Amino acid sequence: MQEYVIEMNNIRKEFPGIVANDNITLQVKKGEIHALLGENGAGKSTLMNVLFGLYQPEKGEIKVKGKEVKITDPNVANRLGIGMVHQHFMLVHNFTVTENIILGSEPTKGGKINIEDAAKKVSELSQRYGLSVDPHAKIEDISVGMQQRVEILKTLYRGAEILIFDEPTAVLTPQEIKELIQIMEKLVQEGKSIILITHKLKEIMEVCDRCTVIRKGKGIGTVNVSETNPDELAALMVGREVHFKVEKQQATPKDVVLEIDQLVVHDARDIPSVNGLDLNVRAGEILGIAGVDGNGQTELIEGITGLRKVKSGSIKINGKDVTNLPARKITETGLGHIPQDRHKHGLVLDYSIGANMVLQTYYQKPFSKSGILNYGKIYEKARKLIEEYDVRTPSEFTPARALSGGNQQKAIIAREVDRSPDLLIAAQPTRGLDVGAIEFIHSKLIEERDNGKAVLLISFELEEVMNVSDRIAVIYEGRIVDIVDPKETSEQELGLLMAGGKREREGVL
Amino acid sequence: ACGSDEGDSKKGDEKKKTENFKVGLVTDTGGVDDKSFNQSSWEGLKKFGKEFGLEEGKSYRYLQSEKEADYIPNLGKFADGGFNLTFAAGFLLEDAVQTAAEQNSGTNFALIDSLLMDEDFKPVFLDNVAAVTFEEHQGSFLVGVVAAKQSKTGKVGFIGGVDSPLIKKFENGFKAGVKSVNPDMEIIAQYAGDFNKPEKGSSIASTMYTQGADIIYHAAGGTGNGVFTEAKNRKKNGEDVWVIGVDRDQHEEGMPENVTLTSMVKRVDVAVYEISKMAMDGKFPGGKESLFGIKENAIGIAESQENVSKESLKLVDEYKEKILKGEIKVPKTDKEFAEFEKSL
Amino acid sequence: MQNLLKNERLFNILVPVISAILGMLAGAIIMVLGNYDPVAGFEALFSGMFGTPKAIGETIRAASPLILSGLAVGFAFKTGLFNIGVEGQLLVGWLASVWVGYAFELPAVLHVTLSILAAAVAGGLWGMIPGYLKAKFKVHEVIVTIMLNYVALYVTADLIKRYLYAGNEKSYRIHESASLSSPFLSQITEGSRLHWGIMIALIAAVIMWFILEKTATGYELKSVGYNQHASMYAGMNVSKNVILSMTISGAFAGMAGAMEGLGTFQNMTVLSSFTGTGFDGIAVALLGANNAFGIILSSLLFGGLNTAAPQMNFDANVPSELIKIIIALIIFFVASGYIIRVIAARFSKEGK
Amino acid sequence: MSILEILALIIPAALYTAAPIIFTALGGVFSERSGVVNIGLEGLMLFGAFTGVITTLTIQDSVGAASPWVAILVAALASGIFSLLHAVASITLRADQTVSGVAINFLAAGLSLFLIKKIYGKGQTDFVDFRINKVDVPGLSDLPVIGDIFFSRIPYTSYIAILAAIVVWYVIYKTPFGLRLRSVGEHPMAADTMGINVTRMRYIGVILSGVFAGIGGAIYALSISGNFTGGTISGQGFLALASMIFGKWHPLGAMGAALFFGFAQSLSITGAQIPFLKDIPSVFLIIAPYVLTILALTGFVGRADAPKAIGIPYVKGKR
Ligand SMILES: Nc1ncnc2c1ncn2[C@@H]1O[C@H](COP(=O)(O)OP(=O)(O)OP(=O)(O)O)[C@@H](O)[C@H]1O
Ligand SMILES: Nc1ncnc2c1ncn2[C@@H]1O[C@H](COP(=O)(O)OP(=O)(O)OP(=O)(O)O)[C@@H](O)[C@H]1O
Ligand SMILES: [Mg+2]
Ligand SMILES: [Mg+2]
Repeated sequence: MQEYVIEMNNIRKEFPGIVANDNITLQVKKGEIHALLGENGAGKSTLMNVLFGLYQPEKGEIKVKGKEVKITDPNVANRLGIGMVHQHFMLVHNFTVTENIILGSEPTKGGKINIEDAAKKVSELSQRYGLSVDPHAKIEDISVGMQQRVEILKTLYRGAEILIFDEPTAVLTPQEIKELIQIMEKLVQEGKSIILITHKLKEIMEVCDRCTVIRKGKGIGTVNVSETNPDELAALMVGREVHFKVEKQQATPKDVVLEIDQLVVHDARDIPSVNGLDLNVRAGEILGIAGVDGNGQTELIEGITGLRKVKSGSIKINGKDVTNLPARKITETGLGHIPQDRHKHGLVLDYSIGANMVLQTYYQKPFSKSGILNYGKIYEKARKLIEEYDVRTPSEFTPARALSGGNQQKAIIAREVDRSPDLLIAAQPTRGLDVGAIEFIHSKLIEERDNGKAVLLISFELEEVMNVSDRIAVIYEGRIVDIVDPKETSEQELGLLMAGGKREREGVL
Repeated sequence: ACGSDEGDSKKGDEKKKTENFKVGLVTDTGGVDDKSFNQSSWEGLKKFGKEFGLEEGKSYRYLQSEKEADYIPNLGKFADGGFNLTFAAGFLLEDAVQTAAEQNSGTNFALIDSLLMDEDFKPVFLDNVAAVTFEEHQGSFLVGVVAAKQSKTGKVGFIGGVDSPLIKKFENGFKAGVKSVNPDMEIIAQYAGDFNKPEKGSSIASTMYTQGADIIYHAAGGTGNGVFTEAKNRKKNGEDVWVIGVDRDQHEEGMPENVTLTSMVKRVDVAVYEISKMAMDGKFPGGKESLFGIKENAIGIAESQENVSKESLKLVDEYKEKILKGEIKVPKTDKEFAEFEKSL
Repeated sequence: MQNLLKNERLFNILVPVISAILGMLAGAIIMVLGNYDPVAGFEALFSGMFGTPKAIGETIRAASPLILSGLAVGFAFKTGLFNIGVEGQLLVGWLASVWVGYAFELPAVLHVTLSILAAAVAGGLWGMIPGYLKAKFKVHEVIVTIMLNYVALYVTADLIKRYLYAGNEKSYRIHESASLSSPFLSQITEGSRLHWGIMIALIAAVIMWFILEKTATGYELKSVGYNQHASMYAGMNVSKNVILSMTISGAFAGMAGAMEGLGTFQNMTVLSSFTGTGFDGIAVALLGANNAFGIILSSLLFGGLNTAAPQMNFDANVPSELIKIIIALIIFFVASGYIIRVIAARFSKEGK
Repeated sequence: MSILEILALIIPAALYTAAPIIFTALGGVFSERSGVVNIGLEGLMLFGAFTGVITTLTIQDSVGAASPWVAILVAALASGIFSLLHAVASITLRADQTVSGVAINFLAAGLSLFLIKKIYGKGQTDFVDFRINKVDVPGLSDLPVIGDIFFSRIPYTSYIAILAAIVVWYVIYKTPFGLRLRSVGEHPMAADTMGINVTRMRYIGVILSGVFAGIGGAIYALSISGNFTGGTISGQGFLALASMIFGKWHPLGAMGAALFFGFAQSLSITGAQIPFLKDIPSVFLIIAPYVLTILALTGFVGRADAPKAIGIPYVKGKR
């Protein structure tokens, strides 16, 4: 008789200098959705990579359906019916959906890949689980949500019975999250078991049966979700109490800092993505932009910050027209920008964390005098910011690459906020971070507001927008369709507006 | 002209002279098996060394240059090593010889294929340098005669390595020879711009053959290998085409299809041998130009003559006579050729 | 962490040194296998490298253009670009220096300076072309620089033929006032061709280090090399920096040409094949870890090996190609030496 | 000369000179598609030329006219083995791939001449007795117009090269092996999670590059130069590298680029004898292939996207 489909007993996995998993035990029942919860760097991904055969544990045993197994590589995991949807997608960007799915177990006919056959099979699978995808589309052309479906289909195609989802919702829009949850429920109904890693306690409460918590590489325990609440989970995870509701005073908005008038910005394919947008942000307020991904948020930010040419309309900061000025001119006018993609835009990963701290100011005094850098001053500044913003790093000389995502984000925030810009744009500032880090970042944004700065927050997480903003502008198809007061609006209503306003739609998370 | 044959020394003191005599050769980047003047120089040196019982590697030897910057140090190595005479193979070593000769005034050098030049490109002479040059235009004239005589299409080609005064001597001598026999002959000339691009040689040859030239004279070193390749390919396919080789008897290169009509030979070995002997006899021709031509048996047509017709050979002998007598002055430069052609 | 940094620095030095030694050892083994006398071979090799004052002088002389071409490669590398076009830039620099050295008559210091500048400008412009094409048209710099090498080879040859031809496949000589050669240096090294170019190479190395490590421009150049997107975000002009980097790299390469034109040869030959110095620069930069000081040391090593090759051939009859093999093996060892570094880094991490 | 006559000169010459470049560029495609930069094509090609010639010289007395063909196979094998050095260094030892490629070039140049001197006691080999000849393709060469242009005086190796490009295209784009090879070059970790042995695929990619470059080098030596010297391979490998990039890492693109090079080069040679091109200074014709390539890249070919993971050693579990 088998109670557990998966048993990982006393797993220990070390990396040079760090014990990522220290005697962790995880037991998953058949047909359940089992949450794995822990701070950034707690060791969740590592544990799952061990289960999937990417890493070999130093100690411990793994049992699948009661039988002890050695999972030496992903092929073995596949054969045992274990599939994994990775935190960072494992998709080849210039392959088609089908090619990505069949990779490694391609059906052939006379030595040639039988792509039609494979595509048909993919279609069937996707219909069966409600994962609609175009089998012939290229990965680089489809949305993130769609890409995730491909990841799921990859595991199903190989007949996975146990599915691991590593932070699947961090990159999804509310709609997509909802759909994903439906998919997961369907999978469980089909008799599959799911391990779900997420930082969003709400999701755990909504879909999971049980939850295993790990902290700093150690197993803390497993709880029945029905017998717990978010506060308890958070406390278990962090080891202290966590405040969810952001403490903040009533805003006292002053002069208009950012003034956008009839803005039109085209996207990479030269299609108007921001299309006649008007918006004002005042000093001393946080304006949140809510919207489904792909409604022009990226282009709006790039337009304001000078990273993309504006087709028409105007942008003023503190009354000064900055439309189509070079990025540096705009920054100097008083703009701070926490970019959406911290690895792509936010940091030079091969520079030390110290050098990254002056990415916007290296050419100014006192860091640079007649073109000569003063590294003494630069590292002095860096040390101060590291200290002040609690950036966990071995030293200011450590390459930014070596820091965890949360600490990288803190460094960016330190750099941008420290310049004391009149306008701070924060795009998805907490994506993929744990609750502790989120708490810190939110409090920083509010502090800036209280210092009389204008803050523009763009986030796909409704909860974040609702919690932090003083006003919420809803963006839809490149325009601001409504501006609402978070205190007088429900997530339900907001979701409706985000989906195009009038049309009847069920509320979102 | 110099380079006489009077070096027949008496057996008696030969032993003494040879005991301490050391002679070296610095090649250019080609090395002593380049099937060209480096090889020929080394053959001359070997002949000399063997004949007088010198020890190879000690009393006579060569040093190959890997790059331009090696020339001076290499010449210096021989001077430092107590060599009495060092040959420098090729005009590329001119500057180097000048410098080395100035630095080592106690030893002798011989520069092949060029005079020493000053800044304004006027010849200069140093007492410890012999300048060894050849009358390639004369030999080229002779193979031109053969080409004119044996061409069936009335069209012949010339392929040069790089467009330089030296190679121009080959071109103009050849053209003069052809035109002397038959002023109506058409001659196509092209330079490959490189001595080491066989594929270019092959393409140029292909173009010339296709245009109706049936004999091509090449003075293009390794690029010439491509000319042979092309000719062999064509001959295999039944076309009646020929190549005239250069510097050495290139009969071998034309095999097995046998496409070498004849070759213009330039006996650098003869010159090296002669100069070495003169130096050993204390008659080193320093401070002047030693010119080697038909008269010195250092220029001529190859010994393999199976493909050359009797009539051609006869004609060649006639012209040789005329050149020796000074009745024909073979042109070296484009200007001289233009005048020569007018005089025909 | 302090320890780690120290170890890192130690390894940066240790790996090339160990590699050089291993390379020599391998060379000895090959000599034995090839039936040559390794003792005689190495005796000749070392004496050819630094056995006599003259050998030392020649080694330093050969190192001068290598330093500059190594700097050119290293500078581009550090800013995320691969300049295979050093050879071509060197050729145009060589020609420009000779041209100015021949065509003008000026007081010595001025003339030398101007001739070197001409080389730097010519090489810089030649390097700017691939930089511009990369910045504006996103054309891969590797392929453009390969193509431009050939263009430089044929065009410089043609220009010499057309405007500077002194006969015997070479250009006119430069005036004494433009020459870097030095009777004094030659004398103290007992007749080597050592010239003042080494000073210029050393100054250039300092300049490279200074630009990259000490200036805001260097910060930008490296940043663009590492991450164009972040650089754009930080308000840097990515196109300008790519062009600038290739231009500076080309200028170093051009000065390498001046070493030959004003120093070693005092003229330029009509070349029909590459000098190889530009490609050697890649090896030099790699062995020197793209670091200005490292490049100087590796240039001395490679310069020495190259000048000593004929000596080894002369004294011990070992084919001089052995030097190429040794250099190749050293590069392999350096490259693979990173694994040693990784292992050691792990050890020290555990220890902390 | 009429246009047709000119074409009958240029096209066969282009096909003739392109064959070695095509093979070598195809080798480059294999290696770089698997994610390993291969600057070492020049050296691999050189090694192929070297083994091709010495094999022919060794066996020609007993094997006869077939010896160059046998030699090409031997060269393929030898260069394939030689390329293992690059594979071990850059895949297993995680060496910088560019560095390792440069080392390959140095090593091939030094080793081959060293061995030639050791074996033959001189710096270059004799000419081979049996070459790969230019032929008139039976039947086809008699066709009107195209017979002279496409089927006359061209060695079979040129047709084999074109055929090889098509086969390679099929293998890379239509077979499981190709899909896996490309996936390893684009996103090795994704491939790893799908159970593909990244290291093995990359070894295969690099070894195939050695095999193809070896064939290319041997074809060059046995159809064009006829012997082996220090200067036999001087830049052809880099031209192949350029062809591969020009052809956007696509087998057919690489083939097209190599043919383009061949075409431009033979145009520059033939141009000196074409009436209206005759008056152009020869240097312009000589640099034409290179300048045209740059212009082509700038103008209409557009940006080339290298395989994403190229140049990055794959380390399990590293992000
Ligand atoms: N490949 C690796 N090499 C070295 N150390 C690693 C590696 N991967 C993870 N670690 C270490 O293991 C610890 C656990 O990392 P892991 O990725 O499992 O965290 P996580 O719980 O998934 O965090 P997150 O919520 O941010 O995804 C980290 O602190 C990190 O230091
Ligand atoms: N390959 C690796 N080698 C060494 N350390 C690593 C490696 N990969 C990750 N780490 C370490 O793991 C820790 C956490 O990494 P991880 O990427 O999981 O952070 P994160 O907070 O989850 O970031 P993200 O939000 O981007 O997922 C960091 O301290 C990082 O230094
Ligand atoms: Mg993470
Ligand atoms: Mg994780």
